[in-house]
Amino acid sequence: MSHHTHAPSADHGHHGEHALPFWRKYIFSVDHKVIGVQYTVTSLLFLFFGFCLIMLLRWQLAYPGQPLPLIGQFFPETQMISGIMLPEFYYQLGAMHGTIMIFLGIVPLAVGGFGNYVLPLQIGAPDMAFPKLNMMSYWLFFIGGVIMLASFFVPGGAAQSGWTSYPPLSNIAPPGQTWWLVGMAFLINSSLLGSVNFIVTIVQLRADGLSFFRLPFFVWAQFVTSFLLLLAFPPLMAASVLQLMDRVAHTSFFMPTGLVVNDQLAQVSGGGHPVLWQHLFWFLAHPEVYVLILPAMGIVSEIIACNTRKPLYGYKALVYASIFLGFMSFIVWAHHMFLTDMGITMSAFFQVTTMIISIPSVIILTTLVLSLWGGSIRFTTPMLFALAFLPMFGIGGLTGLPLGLTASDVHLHDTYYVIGHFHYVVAPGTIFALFAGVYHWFPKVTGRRMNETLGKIHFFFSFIFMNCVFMPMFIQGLAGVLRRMYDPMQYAHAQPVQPLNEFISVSAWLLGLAQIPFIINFFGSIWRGKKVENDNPWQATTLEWTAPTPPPHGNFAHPPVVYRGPYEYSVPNARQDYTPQTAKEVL
Amino acid sequence: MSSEIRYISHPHPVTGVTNSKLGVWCFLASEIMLFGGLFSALVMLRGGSTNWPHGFEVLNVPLATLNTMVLITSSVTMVLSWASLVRKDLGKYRLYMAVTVLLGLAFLVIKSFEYGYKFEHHIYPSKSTFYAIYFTMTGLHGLHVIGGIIVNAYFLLPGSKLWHKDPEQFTGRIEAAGLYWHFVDLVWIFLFPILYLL
Amino acid sequence: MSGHTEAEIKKHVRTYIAVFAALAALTVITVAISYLHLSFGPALALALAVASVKAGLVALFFMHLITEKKAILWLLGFTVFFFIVLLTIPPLFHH
Amino acid sequence: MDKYYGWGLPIDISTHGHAIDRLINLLHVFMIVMFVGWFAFFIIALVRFRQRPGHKASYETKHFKAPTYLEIGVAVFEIVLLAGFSMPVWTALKTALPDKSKAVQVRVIAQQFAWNIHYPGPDGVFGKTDPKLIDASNPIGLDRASASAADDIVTVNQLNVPVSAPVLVQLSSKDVIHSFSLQVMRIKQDAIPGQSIPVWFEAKKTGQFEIACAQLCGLGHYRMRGFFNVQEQEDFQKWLAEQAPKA
Repeated sequence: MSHHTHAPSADHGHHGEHALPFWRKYIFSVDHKVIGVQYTVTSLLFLFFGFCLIMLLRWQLAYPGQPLPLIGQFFPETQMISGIMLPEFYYQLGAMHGTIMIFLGIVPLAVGGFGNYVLPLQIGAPDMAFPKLNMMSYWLFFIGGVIMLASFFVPGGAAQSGWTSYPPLSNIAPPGQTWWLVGMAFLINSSLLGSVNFIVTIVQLRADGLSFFRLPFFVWAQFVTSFLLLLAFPPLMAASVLQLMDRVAHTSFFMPTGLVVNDQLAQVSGGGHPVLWQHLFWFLAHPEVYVLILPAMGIVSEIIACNTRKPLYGYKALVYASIFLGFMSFIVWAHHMFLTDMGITMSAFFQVTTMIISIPSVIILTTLVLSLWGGSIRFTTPMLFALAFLPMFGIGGLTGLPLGLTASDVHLHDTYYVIGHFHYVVAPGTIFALFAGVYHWFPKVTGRRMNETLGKIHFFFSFIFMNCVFMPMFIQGLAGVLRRMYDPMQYAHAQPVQPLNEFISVSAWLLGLAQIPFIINFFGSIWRGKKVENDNPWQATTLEWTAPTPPPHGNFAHPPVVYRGPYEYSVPNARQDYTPQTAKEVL
Repeated sequence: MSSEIRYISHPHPVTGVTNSKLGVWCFLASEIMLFGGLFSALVMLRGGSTNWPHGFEVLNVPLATLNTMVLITSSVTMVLSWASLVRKDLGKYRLYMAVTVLLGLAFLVIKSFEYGYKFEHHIYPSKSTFYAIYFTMTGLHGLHVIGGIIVNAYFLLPGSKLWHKDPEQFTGRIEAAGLYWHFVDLVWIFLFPILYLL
Repeated sequence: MSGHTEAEIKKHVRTYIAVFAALAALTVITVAISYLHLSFGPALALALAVASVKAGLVALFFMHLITEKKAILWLLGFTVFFFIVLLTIPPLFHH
Repeated sequence: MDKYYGWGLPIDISTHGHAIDRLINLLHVFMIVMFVGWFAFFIIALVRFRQRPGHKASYETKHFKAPTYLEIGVAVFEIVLLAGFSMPVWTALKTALPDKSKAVQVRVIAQQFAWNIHYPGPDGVFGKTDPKLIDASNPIGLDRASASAADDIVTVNQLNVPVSAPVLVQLSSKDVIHSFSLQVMRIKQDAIPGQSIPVWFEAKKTGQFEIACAQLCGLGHYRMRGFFNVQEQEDFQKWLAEQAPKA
């Protein structure tokens, strides 16, 4: 069948990759590994940029109205006046921090980066099913990112109506909001191409013998994630089109009749519904939470199995729980909207689904922690990050409970409690898992290990400061401190807990400093890291470790054949404590 | 050998489909949700409105009926062009595909008359929520038609070279393009009564 | 699609022509119904019923869903479920 | 005002708030118990199964029954929370609206960045409003010429209510989405343009508190602060009389 396969990558295989000019090989590459690295590097830069935005914002919360020392003078007068931040800039920082971290940082890193690089290797495929679409996916993401960044420089600045962009406020916001919508359209189409590619690759291109229940859990997590991206993103695309129409063609999809802005009757036809946006937005944005967390769980499972040297506890339970989680994530979205005056039946329905979705999360977390029992745990840097993910995600999940029940949500809605809750899920949760993944797969990508000492310094300081940043937010939230306040001192109820803001801000800046060892380690190790002694430095079982290091174009010298499940560690009577999936006999 | 992507021409032995077929169905699933979002908006806006006009009173039903006929005819010529390839008849394929592309263009021409007529009377999307959803949904559908015409025109002319190298893969591509084109037809089948006839 | 024999294809083509005729007839019917100016409820029910039949014909025959593989039917099953959720819950939301 | 706020939940002066606070407290006890138990297991596992000479991982997994019971326990507990704690308060807030004739009626119309408070006056009937009449001096577009509007009272950022009497607020917004938040009353409700949403509460303690906007509504969101004054019945009546429009 080989002689009439005409995939572009197949042609490359024949002519050898050296024939390709530089720009085809590293810039407009169709190789999933190059694209994966492009995604990883771009999204790490975006993560850092998004973090810088919030470090700026935290100055205003800690020291409201005081000029920002040293760097404040470099900002234009539209953003800061002699170093004092303007509300315009504050709200841009807030909205763009959320947008960039989620859509340009974590998702592209977790799915675009790790998914692209690791997934085809783990299923023994030479590439993704549609390499050209894969390249397009990256470049759409890149353009979307550039548009988002450029929006800071348009008159009125970037989007400033929150990352949720609720109309009518976003409808009447400055032009940056239009840029935000156009940028989102690129990002949505990028993720659409990516998810189609992932699904087809997983279904069609698994190596011989690699049945669904022999897939590493990471692949399962990516599979479920791809379905979420495929089916949940389009309604946001629809919503973005409607909001673009409202902003550009002056329609009234989200503008009700009789709107009066600044004592002026709005010159629109009216008849729209502001809450419509929230439905379409949260129809995406709740599954999006699981897009952020599932790949993280996948990475953590791989690393835990490898570093406990034993099979995962309840692999099938993990798989079924993640499928169920994905399914349920589509029908919980309105728990973000309890205060928009929904009927009793609706609120009961969404509270019930929200409680139900906590069960598979509990199962996954329990399964992962029980996997430690009976192991022989190696405390490598990736393992430390993976282990830290568990309690951090646990806190994030538990604190979701009071927000999922309407009665307690009344008090906690739109307070710092919410911010603490979802940051525990995605910051010390998902981002720790992503760091774990970087440390874990770095040797496969570069052929060199990252430095363990720097890695451990990075871990311990990040762990401490992450908690110093987010734990006090629960106290603020219980005290009723509301989010998105330019001046935290306005309200009497916020003043007693204001010292916490200073504590959080200082911790956030220290957390920023704690990333320096990582940056040094990451770039330093590319050139100076200790070379790996063989293709499988962690003695792992899954297929990516049987490929050459770094994997060449086409990945495997011979198509791998799989004989066993993904986590055959410490098989009784084996000579070595791991049995690769490709091993016909137990070694 | 090892660096080749499998199941591009031949279906996977277990799933029974080729990569492109599964891929295009995934894409269509996503499209269903895209139009689902818009239909949901339509239902919600219409439900909350007290002065929603009857489509047949403000829109041109005969023109839209003609357009419906054009689109379903193009759907049948599309499927016939694929059937011609299965019968290894490239000439017939070209004929049916050319008709499909022309019918697609005819749809756009008729649509532009409809839009032009509205613009002449200063009816823009901003006039009312009804016109807003009418222009948005038919406009987005029109963009899908344009996309389909580009794909079909590509397979009619330069893309058909693949036939001589790998007829099976080419037939698969035409089937995939056809699935998309039928989907565009299918969206119109719902848009037409909901916007024009109710 | 290598499994198609000449006779099968001929039969298919006949089916396609028949489906086309049905689609055209249904289009005329749905337009004719709209001229009856029924009240909104029955008009909506009839229009959606006719549209669903037409869509079903296109999907089953032109898009070959009638003989399609399980993988694709599963995918569509999930999609249609979420489509219905998306279509029904927001409008029901406010009482 | 400072005496009401500190670390921890703000003071609760509402008749329904204790149920909300009880749920919040219960949830936090549950969360801490769950987390501490789980974390202890986690630490024990890490220490006991650390890699060391002479220790080997076991391929056979020990099967735990506890997680299943735990998961069932959590599910049951969640049902109890939902049916026993959350829904009763929520249903009361949403459906047990006080009788209009017995309650103090007030309209709250949010705008960028102020709370317009509209009392019906002695006749108990709100005058007509029309968005076309809105200007700087008439923020809610009250048609003073209409029949029942003459005695209507309109204040900005000043909501006064009597203690121990049900208050029925009709909440709406002129421009964007705001959120009407009375922390001490355990009340928070989005104000959505185009909708009028009923909110009710009953205060059981007098004092000076604040109204906060909880939904980002623009650049001045942070300063959209109002005053919420719970008074004795006679003080409230006196205040109303002072506010009455001078004919």
